[in-house]
Amino acid sequence: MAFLEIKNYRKNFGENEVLKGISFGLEKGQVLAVIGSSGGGKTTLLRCLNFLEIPDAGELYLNGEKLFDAAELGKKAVKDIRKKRLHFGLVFQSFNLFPQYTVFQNITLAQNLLDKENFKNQKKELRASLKECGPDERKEKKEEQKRVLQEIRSTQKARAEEKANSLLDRVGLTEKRNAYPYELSGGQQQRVAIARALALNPDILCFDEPTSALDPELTGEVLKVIKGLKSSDSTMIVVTHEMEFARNVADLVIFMADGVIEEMGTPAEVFDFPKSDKTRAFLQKSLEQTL
Amino acid sequence: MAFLEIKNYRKNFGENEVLKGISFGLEKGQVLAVIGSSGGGKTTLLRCLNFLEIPDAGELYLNGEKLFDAAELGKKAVKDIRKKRLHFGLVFQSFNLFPQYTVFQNITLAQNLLDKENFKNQKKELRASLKECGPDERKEKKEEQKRVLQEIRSTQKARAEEKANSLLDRVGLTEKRNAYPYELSGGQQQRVAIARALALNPDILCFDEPTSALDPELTGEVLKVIKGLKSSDSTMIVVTHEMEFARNVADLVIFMADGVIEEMGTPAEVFDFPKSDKTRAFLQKSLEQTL
Amino acid sequence: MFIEIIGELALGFLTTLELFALTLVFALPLGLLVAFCTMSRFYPLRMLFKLIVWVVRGTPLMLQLLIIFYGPGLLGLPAFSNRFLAAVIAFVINYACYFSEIYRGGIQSISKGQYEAGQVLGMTRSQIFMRVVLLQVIRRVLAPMSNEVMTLVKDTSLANTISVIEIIRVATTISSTYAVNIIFPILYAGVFYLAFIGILTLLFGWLEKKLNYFRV
Amino acid sequence: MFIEIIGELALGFLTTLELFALTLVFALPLGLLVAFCTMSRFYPLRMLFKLIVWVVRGTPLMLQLLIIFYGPGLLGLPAFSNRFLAAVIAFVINYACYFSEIYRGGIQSISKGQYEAGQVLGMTRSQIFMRVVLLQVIRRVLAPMSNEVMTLVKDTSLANTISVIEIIRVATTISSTYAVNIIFPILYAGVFYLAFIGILTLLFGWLEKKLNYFRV
Amino acid sequence: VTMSGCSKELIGFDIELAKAVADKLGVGVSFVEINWDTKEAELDNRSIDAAWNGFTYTKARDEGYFDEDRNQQIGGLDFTGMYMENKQVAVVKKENAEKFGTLEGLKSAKSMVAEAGSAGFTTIQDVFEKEPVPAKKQLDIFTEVSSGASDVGVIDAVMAGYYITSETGAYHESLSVVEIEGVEKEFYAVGCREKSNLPAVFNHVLAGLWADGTIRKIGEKYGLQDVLVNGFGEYDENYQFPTDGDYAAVLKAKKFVVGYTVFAPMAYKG
Ligand SMILES: Nc1ncnc2c1ncn2[C@@H]1O[C@H](COP(=O)(O)OP(=O)(O)OP(=O)(O)O)[C@@H](O)[C@H]1O
Ligand SMILES: Nc1ncnc2c1ncn2[C@@H]1O[C@H](COP(=O)(O)OP(=O)(O)OP(=O)(O)O)[C@@H](O)[C@H]1O
Ligand SMILES: [Mg+2]
Ligand SMILES: [Mg+2]
Repeated sequence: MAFLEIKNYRKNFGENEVLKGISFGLEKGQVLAVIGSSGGGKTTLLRCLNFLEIPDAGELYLNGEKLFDAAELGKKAVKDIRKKRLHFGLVFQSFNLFPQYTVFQNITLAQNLLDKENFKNQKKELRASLKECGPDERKEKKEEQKRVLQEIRSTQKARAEEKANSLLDRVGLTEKRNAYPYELSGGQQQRVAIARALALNPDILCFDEPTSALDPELTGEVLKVIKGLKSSDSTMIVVTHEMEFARNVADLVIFMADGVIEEMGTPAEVFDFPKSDKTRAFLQKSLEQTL
Repeated sequence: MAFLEIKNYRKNFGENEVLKGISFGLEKGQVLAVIGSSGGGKTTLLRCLNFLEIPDAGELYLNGEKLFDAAELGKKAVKDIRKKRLHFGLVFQSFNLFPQYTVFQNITLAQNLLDKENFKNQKKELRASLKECGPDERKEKKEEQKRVLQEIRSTQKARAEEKANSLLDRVGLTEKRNAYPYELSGGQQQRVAIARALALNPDILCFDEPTSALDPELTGEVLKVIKGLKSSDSTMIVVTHEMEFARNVADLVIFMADGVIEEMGTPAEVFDFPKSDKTRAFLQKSLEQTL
Repeated sequence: MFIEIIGELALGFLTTLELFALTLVFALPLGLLVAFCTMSRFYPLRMLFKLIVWVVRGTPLMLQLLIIFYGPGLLGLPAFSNRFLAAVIAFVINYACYFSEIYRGGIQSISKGQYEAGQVLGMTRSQIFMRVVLLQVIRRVLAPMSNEVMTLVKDTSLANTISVIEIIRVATTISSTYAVNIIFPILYAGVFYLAFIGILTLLFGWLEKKLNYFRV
Repeated sequence: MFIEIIGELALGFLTTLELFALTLVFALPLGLLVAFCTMSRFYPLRMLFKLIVWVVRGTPLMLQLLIIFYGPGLLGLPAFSNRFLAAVIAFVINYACYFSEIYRGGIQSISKGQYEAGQVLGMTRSQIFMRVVLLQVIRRVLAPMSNEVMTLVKDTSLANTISVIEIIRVATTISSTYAVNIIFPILYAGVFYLAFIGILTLLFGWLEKKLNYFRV
Repeated sequence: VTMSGCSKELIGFDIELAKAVADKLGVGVSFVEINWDTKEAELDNRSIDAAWNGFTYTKARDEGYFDEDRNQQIGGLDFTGMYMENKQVAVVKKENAEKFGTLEGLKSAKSMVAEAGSAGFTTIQDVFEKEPVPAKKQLDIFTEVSSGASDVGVIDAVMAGYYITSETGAYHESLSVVEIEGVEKEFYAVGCREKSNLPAVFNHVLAGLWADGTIRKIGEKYGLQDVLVNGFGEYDENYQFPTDGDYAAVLKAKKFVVGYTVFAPMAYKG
């Protein structure tokens, strides 16, 4: 079984069947490019992976663990969703940065909230352990705990800061650390969005047409960053209209049309020897547009 | 003396001297392309020609007639301005169509208002002539005048309509006759703006970067229309960043920088054998951007 | 009895409606005039009208009613003999100031390009305003104007401060003449207001739809 | 005499300010709650609150004051012993409804993408609201909120309908008690309002500048 | 004690009389300034226990009216015995005293104002057959007349006596009082809720205060000794205080609440 295994994903919006049984597997460190014409269900697939939409049917295995099974979908499945989401990162077409936070704050916000949650739990546990001690012992132990907790918190903070700095470096925005999103170009904003998604160490990072809201000039810098991620062994799923990019970077290409996988294979297979007519027509058309 | 002769135009905005003595001549039927880097005063020059700004110094001769002389600028000069403006048409960078009118109404509105004004004057004259007649004669004459006036009005209307239709045909928008501006693409809107400016038969038609607000795909159709105008012997002044276009269409090219004409000549002279360093640097830079 | 009370309230509401209608009829154009004054290029005029608008918008209408009705008489000038007239004047001044701010916002939101396009086409200033700008302004101010008009409906009740017999005053008077509790006539009065507000909402909705044929 | 009058007016204005402050303190959060109810996915709740907001916004505050103060007693419920309290309640309900519409506009103007970005980053609903959305909403509602707050300052004068002795009531009583300078207490009252409105204008200007560090 | 924003103390005949009654009953009293035209609602609402402010007794106010639709009695209040004589007088600007000096003159007035729902209001309707301008408070009538908003105001003689006739009155210089021919005498009493037992209790105490001269003493203080009347009957030493109803509520609250408007010399700040 592959690192990520999707089995028979289905999703309807009312009458409209948008995903009609999608199955594929992706190995760790691989890059999957999803191409396809408008309305084919690419965005919906990514949203289902990130549980922004809940599939109507299908199963999802990650690293051998069953993460989602529509058949079992009860209260519990929905409850754990927040944790499960953390396995995936998503970079939106329209960036969706938080405008009131600086670049640095955008990157650290989520980690910070998680850290605080952990810290609170640890504190609670430690405090609970106090109950078993006698009154003399307790005071002493409390002092000690205080020291321990302070240390935990400062370690957390240092680690988050370090992480953020290294990410900023990676996307080439160290200088924009304290800028607000509105002060950045579209390409810079998208790079911050990538760093923000990476900050939680997702197992799989998803991109939904990360350059389609950008001027051609700014597209290059974002694609460069994504290429860089590949060389550092990130597992990625990229929905894109940039055929050149898909061909050069992807290990696996999926062509989606009308909610089904019309064609799947290596870039060479899909781009150079497409089996289905639909794929051929789509590739032809996108070639014409570029010229 | 050329058809249009500008002599020593100067314009200050407060401390900022934007036009520092601009002089040139343009023959009837010729196309003048104005190029130059941002802030060089190109827009200001066009606005001065259309009397949206009043130059601080300088003279303007059109067809041998002195239309404007800053030295004589008194109450009277300003008063006639509305009539003088009609010698020039201006197509704006941002189209500035009237959103509440259809394409047809946009094109005919100004002519319509002028027609009504003329009609009123004619009516007044005719009515005045009645005073000299006796009471018997008067009734008869009034009837006759009524018929005449009706005829005048309907001729006016027919002529305006015909004119508008031929213009619509010329810019290729006959089908969009009854559409509202918001229903049109940018390129279509710009073509309506051109038709609107042409409707008043200006002696000289000015364009201020007519394609800079358009997607590259839509740019072509607007440039094609302008080319078409050249072949019908319109006299035009086009401020543009499209060097290819300037080279192919213009009879005369002016390169403006910092409020002065840095270089003037045929396209071949300016583009292939620029004399000034500034021109060379500018052309070099714009060549790089295109690639 | 019920019928009687409703009848009296309806009569009171007629006054309310009259006040409403007269205020609109005069304040709508006057507001435009005030807007022009506050945008005038002539500094003293602009400042004067900005001050007036600020003072009128910064004090309660109730106070303005008292000042306008009792003020002249108390200062030895000829007094108002007609309190309804005084109410109309106070409302018109007050609402003209509010409307002027709305107009100003609408006019200033029209791009300079629209004026210039008109100028280049040889139109006169008044042609540009009437033929090009006005409808766009109307379109833009419709939403805030509709809010303000709804507020006016309810503000008319303030006229009873200077004893204009509008519907709420009728309701209170009914209660004191018959020594009955004030609450029922008041509740009925509320129904009158709601019905009228409902009609106005429909009307503005229709108008908005009418003007939606173009986009600014 | 002058000092005395100003003193009495100042005392009356204290009541005005109290009413103003209490209304804000309660109506600001309550308005948010009402906004959530009018946006609830639960149809009956949503409809109920939309109706309430419509009725409250469609009737004069004066009427609501009368109903809230005199209503319960008449219906056999324990009556209000404190008319100031009744005024506060009426104002809070009225303004919560007005505020709710402003909040609703602000919340609905925040793009879905902001929520989804939060979800994808593993935030809880409340974290998303508090850490991501709230400040953006505040930023967006600041201008309409400031208008509404200015209106509240002036609306406080309506409390004298149920005999809360606020500044205008004091002013009219003074002017009819003393025959001299009869109009002046009312004019002075206007100055109090203007001064307060001026302070609030500065305050909101400062707040707006503070929040201008980011763009939405 | 009062809701008033004024720094000065609340005084007046009615105020002191109410305080004296409270003392005798061994309870407190608080005063609330109300809009006179909402006094019925205030009573119904229990936000006041007594409308005690030169309240003119009329049969209609006592009994209410008979609603034929519902076949029942509507409205109406219960009153204590009457304690003071009054009549309605007209007030006009001093310079108009000649013009409006007679009944005919008064009838020629363009507009007449009286407090909404007051005795003066009915007087204008009955005697002059005119539709009066309804003022919110009796005191507002001075503003109405001196500003010229109304030609003639109709108010209580008692009040006119304080503000106009008296040489220290605030309107002594600017306004004049004109007697209205044919207007009948009327009397003040304290108004309470319908079916309240407070009037009986008040009557008992007031009879005692009449007997021991307290009422006279208070009256003299405000120059009202000549218009006092005893409508309370003889003091009953064996009076049995009720143990239920409003009186029980008053005992429980240890106070009763009096509604007034500013109306010198009955209730004002001095
Ligand atoms: N929330 C929704 N409710 C209803 N229909 C939806 C929803 N989201 C998507 N759809 C529909 O599902 C279909 C697939 O949409 P999707 O956005 O996944 O396509 P896509 O392949 O991403 O297209 P594009 O290249 O234009 O982004 C479309 O027909 C769309 O209208
Ligand atoms: N109304 C005005 N008031 C003050 N300064 C102005 C005004 N209009 C233009 N300027 C200034 O005049 C200079 C020339 O402006 P202009 O718009 O004519 O340049 P341009 O050559 O058209 O540039 P671009 O290529 O950017 O359109 C600029 O420095 C500009 O800031
Ligand atoms: Mg998509
Ligand atoms: Mg320019």
